[in-house]
Amino acid sequence: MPILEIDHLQKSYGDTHILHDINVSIDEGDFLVLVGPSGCGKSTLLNCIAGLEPITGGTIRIGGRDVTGVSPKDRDIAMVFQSYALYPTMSVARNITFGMQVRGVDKATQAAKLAEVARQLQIEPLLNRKPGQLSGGQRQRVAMGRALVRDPRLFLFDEPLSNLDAKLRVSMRTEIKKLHQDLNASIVYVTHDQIEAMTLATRIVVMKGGVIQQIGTPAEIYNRPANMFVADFMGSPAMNLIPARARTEDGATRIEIDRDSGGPLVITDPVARQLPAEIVLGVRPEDIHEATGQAHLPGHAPEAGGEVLIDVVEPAGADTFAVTHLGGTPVTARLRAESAVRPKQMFPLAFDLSKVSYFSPQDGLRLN
Amino acid sequence: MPILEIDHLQKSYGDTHILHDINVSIDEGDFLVLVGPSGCGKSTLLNCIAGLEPITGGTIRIGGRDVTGVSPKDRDIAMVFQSYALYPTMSVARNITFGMQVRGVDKATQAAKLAEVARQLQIEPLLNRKPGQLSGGQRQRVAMGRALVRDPRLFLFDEPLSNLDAKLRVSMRTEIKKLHQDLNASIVYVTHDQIEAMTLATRIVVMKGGVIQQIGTPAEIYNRPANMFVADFMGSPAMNLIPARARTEDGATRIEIDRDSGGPLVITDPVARQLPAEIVLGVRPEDIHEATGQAHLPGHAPEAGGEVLIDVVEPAGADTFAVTHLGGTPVTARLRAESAVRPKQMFPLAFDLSKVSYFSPQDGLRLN
Amino acid sequence: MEWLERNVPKLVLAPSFVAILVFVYGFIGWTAWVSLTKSKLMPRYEIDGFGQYGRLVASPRWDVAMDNLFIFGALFIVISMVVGLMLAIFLDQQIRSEGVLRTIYLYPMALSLIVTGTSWKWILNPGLGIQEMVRGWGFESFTFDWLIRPEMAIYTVVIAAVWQASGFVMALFLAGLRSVDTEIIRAAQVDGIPTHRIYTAIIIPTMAPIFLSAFIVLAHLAIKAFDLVIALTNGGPGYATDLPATYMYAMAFSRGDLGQAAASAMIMMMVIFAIVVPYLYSELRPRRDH
Amino acid sequence: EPSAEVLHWWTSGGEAKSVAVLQDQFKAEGGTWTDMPVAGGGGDAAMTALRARVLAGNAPAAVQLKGPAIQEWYEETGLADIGDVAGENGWAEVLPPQLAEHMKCEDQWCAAPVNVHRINWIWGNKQILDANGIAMPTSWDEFNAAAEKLKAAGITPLAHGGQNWQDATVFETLVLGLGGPDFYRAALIDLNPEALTSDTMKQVFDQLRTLRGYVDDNFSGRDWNLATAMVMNGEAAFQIMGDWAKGEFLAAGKVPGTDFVCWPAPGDGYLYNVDSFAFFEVEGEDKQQGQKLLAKLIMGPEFQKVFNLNKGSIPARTDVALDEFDDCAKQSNADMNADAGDGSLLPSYAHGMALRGAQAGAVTDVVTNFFNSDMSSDDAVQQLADAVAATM
Amino acid sequence: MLRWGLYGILILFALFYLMPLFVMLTTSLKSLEEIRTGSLLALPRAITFQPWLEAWSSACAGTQCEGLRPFFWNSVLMAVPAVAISTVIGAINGYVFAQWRFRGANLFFAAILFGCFIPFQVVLMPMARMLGLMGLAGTIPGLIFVHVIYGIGFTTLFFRNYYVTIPQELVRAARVDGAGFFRIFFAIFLPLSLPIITVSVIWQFTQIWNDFLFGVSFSGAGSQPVTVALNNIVNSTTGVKAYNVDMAAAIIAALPTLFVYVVAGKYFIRGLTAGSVKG
Ligand SMILES: Nc1ncnc2c1ncn2[C@@H]1O[C@H](COP(=O)(O)OP(=O)(O)OP(=O)(O)O)[C@@H](O)[C@H]1O
Ligand SMILES: Nc1ncnc2c1ncn2[C@@H]1O[C@H](COP(=O)(O)OP(=O)(O)OP(=O)(O)O)[C@@H](O)[C@H]1O
Ligand SMILES: [Mg+2]
Ligand SMILES: [Mg+2]
Repeated sequence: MPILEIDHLQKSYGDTHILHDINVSIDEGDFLVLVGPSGCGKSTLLNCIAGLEPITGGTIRIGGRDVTGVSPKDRDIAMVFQSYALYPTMSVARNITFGMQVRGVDKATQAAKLAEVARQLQIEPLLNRKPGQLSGGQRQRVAMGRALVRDPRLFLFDEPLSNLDAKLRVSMRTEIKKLHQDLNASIVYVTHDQIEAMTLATRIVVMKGGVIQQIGTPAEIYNRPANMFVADFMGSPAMNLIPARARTEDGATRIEIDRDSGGPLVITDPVARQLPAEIVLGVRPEDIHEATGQAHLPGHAPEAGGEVLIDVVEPAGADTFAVTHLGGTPVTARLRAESAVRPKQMFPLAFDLSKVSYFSPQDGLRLN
Repeated sequence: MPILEIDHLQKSYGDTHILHDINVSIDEGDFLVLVGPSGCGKSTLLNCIAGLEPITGGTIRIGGRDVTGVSPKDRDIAMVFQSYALYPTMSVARNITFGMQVRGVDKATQAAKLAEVARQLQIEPLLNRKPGQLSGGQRQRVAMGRALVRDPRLFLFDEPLSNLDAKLRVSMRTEIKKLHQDLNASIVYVTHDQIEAMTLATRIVVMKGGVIQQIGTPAEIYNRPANMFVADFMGSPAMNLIPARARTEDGATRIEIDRDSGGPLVITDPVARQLPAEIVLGVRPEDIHEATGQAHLPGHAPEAGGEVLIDVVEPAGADTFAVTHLGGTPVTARLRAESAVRPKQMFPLAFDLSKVSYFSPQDGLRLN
Repeated sequence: MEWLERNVPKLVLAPSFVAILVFVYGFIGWTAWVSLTKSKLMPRYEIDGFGQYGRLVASPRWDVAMDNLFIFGALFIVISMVVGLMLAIFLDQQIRSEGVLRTIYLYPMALSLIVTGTSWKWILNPGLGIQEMVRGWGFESFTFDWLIRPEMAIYTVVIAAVWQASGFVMALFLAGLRSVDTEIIRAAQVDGIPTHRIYTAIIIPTMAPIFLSAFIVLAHLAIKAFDLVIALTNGGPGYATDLPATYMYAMAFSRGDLGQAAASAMIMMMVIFAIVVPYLYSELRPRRDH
Repeated sequence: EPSAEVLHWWTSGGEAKSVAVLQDQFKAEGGTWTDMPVAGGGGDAAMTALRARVLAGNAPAAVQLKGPAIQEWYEETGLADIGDVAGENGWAEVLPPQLAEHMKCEDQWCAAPVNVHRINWIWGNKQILDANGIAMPTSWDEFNAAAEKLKAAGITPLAHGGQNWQDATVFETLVLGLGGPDFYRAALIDLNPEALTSDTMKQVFDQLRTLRGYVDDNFSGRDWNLATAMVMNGEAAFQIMGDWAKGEFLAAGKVPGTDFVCWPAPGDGYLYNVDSFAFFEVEGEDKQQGQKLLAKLIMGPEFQKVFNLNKGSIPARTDVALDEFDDCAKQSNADMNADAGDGSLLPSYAHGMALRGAQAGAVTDVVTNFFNSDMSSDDAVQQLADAVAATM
Repeated sequence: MLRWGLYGILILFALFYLMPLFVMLTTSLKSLEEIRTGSLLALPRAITFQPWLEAWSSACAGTQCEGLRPFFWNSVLMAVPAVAISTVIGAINGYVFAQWRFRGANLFFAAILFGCFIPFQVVLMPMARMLGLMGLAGTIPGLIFVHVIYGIGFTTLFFRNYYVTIPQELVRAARVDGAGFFRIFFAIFLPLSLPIITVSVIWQFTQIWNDFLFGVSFSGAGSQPVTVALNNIVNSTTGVKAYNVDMAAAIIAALPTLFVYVVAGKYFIRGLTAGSVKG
């Protein structure tokens, strides 16, 4: 049974329509990530689910029950906020138990739950501190603790990691993932960081301007983006979107890309596709390799590419990024750290055509 | 000739010593990145270079000239700040020309420079807006523009990207890199994001608590960290630092690592090394592979590893991270996206021993 | 030139520094000096010891003034805070005509009691004001005659003072309420905390710095309360509503007893010092701005 | 060209008109008059301003000052000598010697008197007194008896305003009325501790307590003119107040003898309050000229007449014809001349004629506290003696 | 239901706050006769504006019977420059304390703040002497001087607390750009200061306009501010009191401050939120 069903949800502030016809449904144990650029309505949607904002149209069902008009505390949810929203004057322990206390849970149960959650999150030594004396990561844990003691049917997270520094973000991400696996909890999670979305989600909802762009598993979203917005948004560095010309010839598809020097780059997709003349070729940086003149891995399509002029080289530890200029835009390739690529020099690159996407330049929709 | 030389620099606020005996020197065209955790004194060092903070001891030379006591405006520097520090009541154009106006540059030159920089940074349409009407990325460009019009000998950047979201950060990073290559400018750049440091720098200074930990090229720092702090700090996910026991046997080094199940994992480094009995083994996630029973790449050391229990699996687009538990700490491996690794199952992992670091658990210094 | 550039901030502050040194601390010093003399109508400068303080301590009127300061101060501060906080919380509930009400609550701060004193005197006067009016409605036994009862008169001063200052306190608290992170309130709502508990357990405790600011402003008004007493009771009945400020003024200007006035001023200043210095300390204690 | 800046607190209609007369005369003589009125607190605010002006070295030429304060200021800062004017105009001959003493600082003339107020008056509502068959009392016992009678008839016997100077006015009237002139002098001029703690003083406080019983509940903070209005409107029968109260009656069109009666308070003696202008030392010929001109005009018979007609008091000069004055004024004048001879013409302490400010204040504190609490008379005399001792 | 109660309480308090103003207003519109005979709290039976005219232009304060008008202008001449000067000084001081800290700055700031709390009665006499020495006694510039001196504390506090919320990087950027102390202040900080200038101006204007003590002590003939004139009209000790004129005069004297509060009250709270309150 789906734990959360959202049907034709609408939300406006006065005349401003923030959310348009949202339909989402998730099953028990799912980890749904809402992702999208700032201001696209992610928080608003989450707040609607929590009951913190009244909805303008449609229905929300949690565990099969229509919760329209039900107050947040009766929706059997718990929520973790971006700023953690810890009660600043209460100790960590009270922050966690305060809700129980108000609900009249008896002392012994409170203490037991607190102890359990504190152990789980490894915050035992912090219980007597005030939030002001905690680091960002510790605050984050306490906020999670406050949510965990509720044992809710549904967890809601609103960008819980965005206030942490890069390092901490990675390790907290792992912890949340672990928690999800351990508790088998149902989670709706908001972020604008697509890496977070990819690593955490079992299902991803990509939003833009209050409209859902694509719903799917991380792999679906990453490998088969529904449109150019999703393609560009998911993945870092972003998918290269290269304007190109296509024509079908000899049962294969020929793709022509403008190049700064030495005439257009022509590559051949062995599959005959129904493509318009003008297309946008989407290819992820890791699907552009140093050309070796042979198939990169057995069973894959043959290499297709050529020599290009490298603008910038950015070594980044495990990888090296090389930026060139094709079809009028910068194109990034993710190469091995050992690669001999140098800036301002020609270098042979090849596209893994089994993984490219084709988009229509008019409406941005996927063509293959 | 070095463009910037810092000799025995000291800086205290009253009795608090912030910087201890800093010695750095960079050549014209270098891109020096100061990296380190929050509060380690990076901004303070940068401010000392800029002349915004008086120094307590030592000397700073810019372009060979001792600048002690010289006011910031006469040091021939330009600076970009973390919060961009745009003048909120002035238009973008005035923000950029304000400094020239103060220095009494004539109107025509001002206009010419403004136009040039605006074109370079693609901010022509924004020139009449106020900073409040700009997005983060646009502000960042304006701040850069303000620095560029100065044509200084030395650019100083204080975490110029830390206020941007992940996506924008990546693309701005590339732009800065490109700018550096195009202008052949000398840059001192502060960040606490090690990826930024790795991708941008020609030289990196890793600081901690006001003391320099290591100076070197990105590759040196990444591959041969001088101590555990540097090892842990640089790279994301961080280098795994696994407590282990070492002994030399048969002209090779045997490393024993505790494992949760099935007794210790024993691996063999074919080189006989002078190691103490207790060591910390440092290995980067990308140097842990799925074991195939054969050397991973020709010319590399043989694989060494075994079966381990996987705790968490995080697919992340191009890669999949698998987390296990060894020597009492979580250990992350960076596997291919196609990997068949599953949580809660045993999985064979192997270390690339040609790339590991050994550290002393006492003082954290590198042993090999 | 370099030197000038580096020291501009200090030079800019110098006039203020000199002014404060002379016109505040110099004058406090002068007062301290005069309090040790037998100055009468005009200041004299021959030191005479602590006689003035002895007289002050022995004076029953000063006793009354100090007692009144503590009664008045405590009640005024507590009631103003309670009323101000209550109004701020009520106004924070998306009230329709908030702007108008806020202005009404705030305007007394704009008026001095020189202006409104007479009006208050009438309102509180049993023969003219509220008592008379309520009796006029038929409640013959209604009594509200605090103004003329020596043991109650100080409370009428409290009423007028609360009238004047509570709106300002309301403004402070309203500003504070508005700056509380809305996510905290939402978190509490999800946590199932009822609205009144959200206020009592979460929001109000986070406003501690505002309580401190309000306390200081009110304490400062209480200690300086002068117009208020002069306009409302002129210290009466008898000297039942004397405060240190009015005592000091009477001594200095109607009695021609400057030494005595200076001594009382020094005591007042010590009370202020005891209240303000901890505040200044907490305000200026080094802390990390983020 | 003579000029003078005049600091005073005569701002109400009648007073202001009176001062305006002086101003007109001054201008007619070619002088420039700068008016500096500061009302409030019975002159407290004006004294505050005066002190500030003196400290600033910028004293006004003429200041409304009276009683020992003149000599106090003289001791502190010195005052201008206007002996020339006094000599030329023969002040010594036309002023009662006792009043003249107040105008002198170490034998030199330094102030000019404007008027004489009598303090110890009782004012009564004629209709009420007649209706209840009460004659003006000649002793305090009679007064008490009359008051009881009025009280029984549902009339407030005594109209009073609870301000400390009004309390003090009643008090000093009682001291004189019950103790007689010698006692008054011992107690409130010489501040003799024995007199202050004597049984007579206790009697005074007892009577004060009795009077307190004749006052309505609502008296606190009431202005004196509102109390006068109570008598006028028949809400109360008596008021003990100086003769400025007459101005209120007259302004309301009441006629002495038919609508209201003025009666010296029971007992012997005459308490006076003399308003005067003191002259501070000023720089500049024009200002000194102005001072002299002002002094001359203030003591001029014409001004003395007009001013006092307006204000309800009597001229300080004895040679002003009183034809245009009312009966109360005439009686006041007669009594003054009579009492001047036998030593029962006495300065009012309540109005700052008898004591220095600090001492007068100390006495008033005790009196007003007594009046507004239920302190016993024994405690009161003790406190009185202590308070006075503290200011010595 | 609950909401009605809420509104009920709020309105009740509004009535409490309005009561004195109501009494003043109704009284000022009544004839003396009606005041004497009717209830104080009753509405006027026949409205008359005579008292207002009288208070403005013909009520007597001393021998001068020109109403409040001349004194009103004295107050304007005093309050406007005093508010302006003390705000400017406060702004510069606050700018230094917030952005150009130096050793001992905090101590000095504390010393200035403590000056806010000194009772003004204490300073009357020595101040009089100082004004005399400076030749400012009894003049409007003298009054301006006094108000500026004792206003510095509060204005400095306001501006300092506001400017500390502005990142120091702004000053640094401008210094690298070559701008000096004053240039940075005028080109960058001043244009940002509107909210706090509003707070400072409202506060100072109210304090200075309503001040009586300094006005009565340090003014001379011809420089007395409106509060002193009001006091002269209202506080005469003898004669018949024209309560309606008193009340009209009181309201007239209070109009500028009332006006400022009603018009700028919104910005006052906003400015308080912006800076002078720490949350
Ligand atoms: N109370 C409100 N009244 C009117 N518009 C609002 C209100 N709250 C939010 N909005 C608007 O709704 C849109 C969506 O806001 P929301 O906070 O949901 O975005 P978001 O996706 O969470 O962005 P972010 O990543 O920045 O948190 C924004 O354009 C915002 O301006
Ligand atoms: N004015 C000051 N007085 C005293 N200590 C200061 C002052 N400014 C900074 N510090 C201290 O100096 C240390 C270094 O500060 P700095 O700002 O240089 O750190 P940072 O490395 O730039 O950190 P971040 O990454 O957070 O910007 C910190 O511990 C800080 O508390
Ligand atoms: Mg959001
Ligand atoms: Mg920094």
